[in-house]
Amino acid sequence: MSQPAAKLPFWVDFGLIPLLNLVAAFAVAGLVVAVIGENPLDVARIIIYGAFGYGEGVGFTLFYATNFIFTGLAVAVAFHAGLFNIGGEGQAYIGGLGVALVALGLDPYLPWWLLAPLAVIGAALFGALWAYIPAVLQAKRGSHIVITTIMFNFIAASLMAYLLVDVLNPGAGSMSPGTRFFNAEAVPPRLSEILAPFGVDLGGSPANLSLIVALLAALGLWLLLWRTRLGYEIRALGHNASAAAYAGVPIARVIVIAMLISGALAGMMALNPVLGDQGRLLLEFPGGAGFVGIAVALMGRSHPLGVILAALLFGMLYQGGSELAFEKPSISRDMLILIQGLVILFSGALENLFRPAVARIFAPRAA
Amino acid sequence: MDWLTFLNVLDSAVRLSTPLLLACLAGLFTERAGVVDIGLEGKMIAGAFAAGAVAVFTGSAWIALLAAIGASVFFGLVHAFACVTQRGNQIVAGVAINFIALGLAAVLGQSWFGQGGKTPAPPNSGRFTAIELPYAAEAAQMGPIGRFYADVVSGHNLLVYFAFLAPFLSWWLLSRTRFGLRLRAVGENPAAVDTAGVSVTRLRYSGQIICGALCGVAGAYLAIGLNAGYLNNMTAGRGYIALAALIFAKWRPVPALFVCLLFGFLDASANRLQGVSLPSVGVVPVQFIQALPYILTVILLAGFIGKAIPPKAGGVPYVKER
Amino acid sequence: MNLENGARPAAIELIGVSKSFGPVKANSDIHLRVDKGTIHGIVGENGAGKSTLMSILYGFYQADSGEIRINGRPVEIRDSQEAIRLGIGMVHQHFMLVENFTVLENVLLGAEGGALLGKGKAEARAKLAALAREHGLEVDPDALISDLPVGAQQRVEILKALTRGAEILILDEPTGVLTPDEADQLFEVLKQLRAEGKTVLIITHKLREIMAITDSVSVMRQGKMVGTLRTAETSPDQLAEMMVGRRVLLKVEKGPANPGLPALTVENLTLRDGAGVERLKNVSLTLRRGEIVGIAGVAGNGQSELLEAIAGLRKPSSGRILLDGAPIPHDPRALRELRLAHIPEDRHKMGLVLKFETRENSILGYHLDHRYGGALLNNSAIEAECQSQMEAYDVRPPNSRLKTANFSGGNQQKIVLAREFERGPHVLLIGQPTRGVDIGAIEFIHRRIIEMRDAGKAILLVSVELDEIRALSDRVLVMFDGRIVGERPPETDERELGLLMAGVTGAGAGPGAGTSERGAA
Amino acid sequence: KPAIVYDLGGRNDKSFNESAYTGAAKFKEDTGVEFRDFEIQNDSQREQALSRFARQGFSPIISVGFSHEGAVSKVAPQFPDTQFVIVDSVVDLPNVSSIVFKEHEGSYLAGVAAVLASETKKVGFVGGMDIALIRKFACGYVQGAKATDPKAEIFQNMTGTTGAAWADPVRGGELAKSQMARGADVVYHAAGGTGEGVLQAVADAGKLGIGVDKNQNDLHPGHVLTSMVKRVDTAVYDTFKQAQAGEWRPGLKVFGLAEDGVALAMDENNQALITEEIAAAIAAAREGVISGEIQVHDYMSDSACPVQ
Ligand SMILES: Nc1ncnc2c1ncn2[C@@H]1O[C@H](COP(=O)(O)OP(=O)(O)OP(=O)(O)O)[C@@H](O)[C@H]1O
Ligand SMILES: Nc1ncnc2c1ncn2[C@@H]1O[C@H](COP(=O)(O)OP(=O)(O)OP(=O)(O)O)[C@@H](O)[C@H]1O
Ligand SMILES: [Mg+2]
Ligand SMILES: [Mg+2]
Repeated sequence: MSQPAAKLPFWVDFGLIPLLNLVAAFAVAGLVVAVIGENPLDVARIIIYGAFGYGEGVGFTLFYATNFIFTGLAVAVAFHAGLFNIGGEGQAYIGGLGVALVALGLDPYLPWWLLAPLAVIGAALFGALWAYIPAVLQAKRGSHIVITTIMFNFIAASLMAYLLVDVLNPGAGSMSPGTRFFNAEAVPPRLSEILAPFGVDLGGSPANLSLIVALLAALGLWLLLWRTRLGYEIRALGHNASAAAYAGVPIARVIVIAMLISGALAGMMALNPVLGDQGRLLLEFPGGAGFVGIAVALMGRSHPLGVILAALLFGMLYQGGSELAFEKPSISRDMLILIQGLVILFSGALENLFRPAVARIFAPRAA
Repeated sequence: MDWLTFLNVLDSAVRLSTPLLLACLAGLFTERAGVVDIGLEGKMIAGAFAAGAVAVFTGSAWIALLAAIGASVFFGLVHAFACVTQRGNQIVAGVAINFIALGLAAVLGQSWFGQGGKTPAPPNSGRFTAIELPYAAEAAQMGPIGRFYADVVSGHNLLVYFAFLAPFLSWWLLSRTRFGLRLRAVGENPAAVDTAGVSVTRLRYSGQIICGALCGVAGAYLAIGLNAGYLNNMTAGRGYIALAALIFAKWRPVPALFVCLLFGFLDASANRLQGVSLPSVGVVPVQFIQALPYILTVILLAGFIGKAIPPKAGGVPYVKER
Repeated sequence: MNLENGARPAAIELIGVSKSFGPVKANSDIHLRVDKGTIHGIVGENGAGKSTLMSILYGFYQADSGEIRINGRPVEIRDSQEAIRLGIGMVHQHFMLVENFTVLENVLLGAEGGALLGKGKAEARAKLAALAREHGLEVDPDALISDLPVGAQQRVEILKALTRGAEILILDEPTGVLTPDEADQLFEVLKQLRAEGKTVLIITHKLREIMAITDSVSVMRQGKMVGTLRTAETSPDQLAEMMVGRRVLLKVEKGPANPGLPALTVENLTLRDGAGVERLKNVSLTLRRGEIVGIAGVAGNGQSELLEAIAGLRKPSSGRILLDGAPIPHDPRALRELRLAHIPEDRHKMGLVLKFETRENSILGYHLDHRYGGALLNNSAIEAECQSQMEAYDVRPPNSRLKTANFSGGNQQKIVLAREFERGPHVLLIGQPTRGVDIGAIEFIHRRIIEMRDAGKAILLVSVELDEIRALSDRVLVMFDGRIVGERPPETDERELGLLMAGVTGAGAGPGAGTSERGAA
Repeated sequence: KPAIVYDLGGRNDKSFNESAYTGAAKFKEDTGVEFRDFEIQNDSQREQALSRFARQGFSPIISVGFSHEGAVSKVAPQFPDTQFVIVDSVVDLPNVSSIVFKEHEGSYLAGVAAVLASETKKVGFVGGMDIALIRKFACGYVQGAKATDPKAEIFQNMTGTTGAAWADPVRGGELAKSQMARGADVVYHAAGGTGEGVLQAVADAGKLGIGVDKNQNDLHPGHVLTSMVKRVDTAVYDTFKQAQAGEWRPGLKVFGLAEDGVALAMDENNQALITEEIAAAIAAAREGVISGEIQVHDYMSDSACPVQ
């Protein structure tokens, strides 16, 4: 944003500096690790091995990344329209309801390859629906979308708790707040099953076809934003609302449409855990992915490709972190939260920490 | 609701709105200075954990309060360094602080106390306990107003009284002092402040320091005022609600008091309404009652307050040379 | 530098000052000497580095190298506080005011006189009253800045400097937003300050003003100091040539108009803003093909609202707007299809999305046109469009992928003009076509506007530059307080127009509008 | 090589997870045998953790919490030689043993004790998240209270609808205060960490609280009437022991009052509070339940509670 104009070589800008930021984040995390008496290098090795070192780890990394691609894209598209959608969590949660209703209603009749597309629609529709009211309130009444979406997160939690405990619960004898399992035939195969014939071993990882949907969504969003008139209008609105009005962009409508897309993307996140992994709808399944989406979108500069990369990074942290908790009983799972925070801080907010120094080394050569 | 019930709900509302109010004012100081703060939650957590931990070590509520303020201010300084010195994205910095504080509290707590991030209960001297105001007992016998004094006004801990004084102090600070004038100006037009020969950086750091201090008090209130000890994630999203309250109050201190009281009141009423059977509806699902404050907030927002205009320079790092 | 001078130390002396913003050399090796008790002008094209130089003097930027002497003493101006201490005050090109503060608070900011405001406030109030008495700089200390007209905001800036005891006053393009009358008042104040022994540095694009008020003048071009001259010994033509590096035509060449059928008719238009304030009061006008109707007026008297109402951006509360006899739709998009083009007054706020690539801006408002693609945008068509626009309007650099924010003001304005003019509109609404644009570009833009008229277009022109209005228009309407208070031929005496603009209506010139404190300075 | 997989609440949840950990720790202390454990962070890790422990040769593997039901049913068949144990739910497989508790029976006793200790005959219940399991606690408690004094008034509150409801002592405290303001002088909680706020508020007000899951009598001695302990620790300990001795058997194991799987905690901290009358009533009720004379309705059996 506010760079000294000195141009750096591409690989420095997009390779070296991000790497330095990550290293710094891990260095601070390493300090904490050392304080509680573990070897930081060991920890780093475990995380990286856990995330990429073997098939199942990779599968889990991809599985988590799928969640974050969806929620990251959701936040990103709203950003492009100048809106801060902090409600991805609630939209994803309600999106899960869409998936579940489709699956519960149709799983006796349809095979997975017919059901899955309907579930995608269900997820998108319900997610969009949950974004609709805040969007309209923002567009028509100027109610601050940050607050309304926060409120809608809480409302979603209550609504879903009610539905899962009292309405959709299979009833007597079932302890866990959730729906029944979907028919096995209605659940799409996992990537591990699909790739096994090709000699790729993803172990028992839950990565599934939602990943493909996520990547398609990223591509679609890129096309939408930079190749369509709607995308043009969304970006114009986000950069300069009065210029957009001048250009005849129907502001209220574009706000609502952008939020609907955002909500739909967030809602589609539900496909991954609900249909792809658990095969049923569980209480609180989004598990904070909506909030991680904010970080992912910001780190990915709201660009679909950036979002995918940032989502992979967070997927890696999630999976590597669980490996860590597994291998090192003395390091609790909370360590992972700390590391995530440090990564967000150093690669996000402190992204320019090393730039001046690096620029001093590389700028002369570039000039 | 009869009068006594109402007083009870109000009493509860006062307690519930206290952390909101402190966090809301915290946000006010930094946002009026032009630094958006979504990291209130994290700073409160830092404060709560520090208070809980130090109360156990020292057994002194006051030292614990200082520690809480210190820890929160530390995160405020990190935030300021990222957003002011490094001109980083303010929202990212806030999100990062929320994660870091939560993770660090748990990791350190586990390492120090071995209870999964929780701090053990401090001795009573390590807590701020309720104080009875003079003549509360007598007043209770003297009709509805007396009851109000005895039930609602009296019987809170010191931090509550501080919190309810704070909006007025803040108002005075912002509108009547040199510092306040400059702080407000820097959130609206930092270039104007800069050309007046006043350091934008120093002002924005000050905003974050005050923010940290107030979050620290809020955290201490949670950990050693209301509760006895820190518990993982015990802020339970209050930092976000405080942010909502801040927008609701249009970034002004005295309205912030009323908004936070309103939120507290809605919350307290929700607690009270659980399981109450309504005519012709029957028992309302608990979940609905719990969602009620949020639903009402949305309705109020849609119907009454209209557009809230944030400080103009908020969210944008100040860059003199492009 | 060729001014021989007595032994008196100069009020300001700059020796070899340089400053770069990244790769941009905004100032390189600048030498400047300004004598105490004089008014010194600085002229130069957009981006010549004038503002940068003054900001260095004011401590807002740090020079990369060079020396500054104030009253003969070498000084180091690390920040504005230091500059203020040295008796330097500055009125910036973009006002440095806090909009939702009162005048008093703005004056107080940075000079509060104590940790509490009470005492300082009283003192500042007294100072303001005294300054108002001495210099006629009247302004209500309790008014909100955002409620003040720009002229008054500028007074606040000057008052800020004077209350801090400035001995050297720097004004960066102070008259861009003033009526001639207000400008004259300002010049009176400046002369008075000179008489008190203060030194004034003034940046302006208006050579007439340089000639009228300065004692000496320096010319800058592309970051360098081209020369310093005694005003008495130079001429506007010479200065213009020094600025641009070639001969420029200062007068607009224009033949007589051939007005045709009415293209645009406004009938009894009234408009209330969001707060319910009437911004337009019963405005009526007719615009014919092949003529330029200029609307003169001090900023904030309803011209912007009028343009925006016609452009479909604001909904009138009553009255009609007819385009070729048919009521207009309230939709900018539909209006564009009806061949109504609109150059907004503020290119940054409305005319451009600064963060867009320029080719994206070249279709802003026309992005739904089928030429630029159907479901997907056709980038090569957009690219071609942008290239042809950039070529036709000599936009520099002609790089369609560059973010528009990275172009200079004049080039940005050309980008807007090219977009709107090149699509062959029938009716043109033009707001402030040359605001903040340098002489070379002004010449170019004015020629284009005349060409459009001669091609039979109907043009409604709003400008706060009275010179511009008089030079381009075939008829002049004057707006004051939301009304049209008179129509005059363009040759009308400047004084008379100025009075009308201030709401002083002469004999039978439209509905009786009295003086009001808003417009009268 | 025993292992434990906890539920989302984590090892130190002040509740059944922690209790499981306590049992395992005691086993380690007694036998010197190391165990491994894992705190999951999301639903997807259940299977991952189970199959991972199984692959590395751990057995028995105890999954704590009903949410593991799906994962256990999926993973157990893949490792027929590994012994799996699920707590709080039933999985009918040849290599799985299921341990369930009759929380309603223990809560029934808590209800009896609460009403007897109450001077106002008004008692409170604060639950964590509003889910069936917690309603099971509440329902048993209400039955006990009503059976002791049909005119007793019971205030029930749930803390929330998200996971935060297990760790919000502030709201827990407020709920307790609101119940006390309505006259309650004994408050029973089944709310994990939130419950600490309940017990704190009750103690601050000089009233009585009832702890849950593990013995919480020592938190505020003199202000915790008793605790409805759920012996997950014993169950874990016994399981490990049996496995060590080669006596582990699959199948359903129900821990009720009869098995001492649930009980009211009595120790020196609440000695003074439990009068002879109360102790006798508790004992009688316990006998009644064990003998079948008293039928305590299980909320889970039909998702309904006969009394309110
Ligand atoms: N809820 C409320 N409703 C109406 N008026 C209120 C409310 N709260 C406060 N006020 C009054 O409004 C005035 C302004 O409030 P406040 O002190 O918060 O803002 P301020 O400091 O004047 O604002 P700013 O900093 O923007 O100048 C005060 O005089 C206060 O008493
Ligand atoms: N803060 C800044 N960061 C980077 N470049 C700048 C900055 N300010 C000015 N520049 C560049 O420095 C050059 C000189 O700018 P400056 O504003 O001094 O020109 P000017 O003569 O005042 O022009 P104008 O007549 O448009 O006001 C321009 O190329 C401009 O783009
Ligand atoms: Mg005010
Ligand atoms: Mg300039």
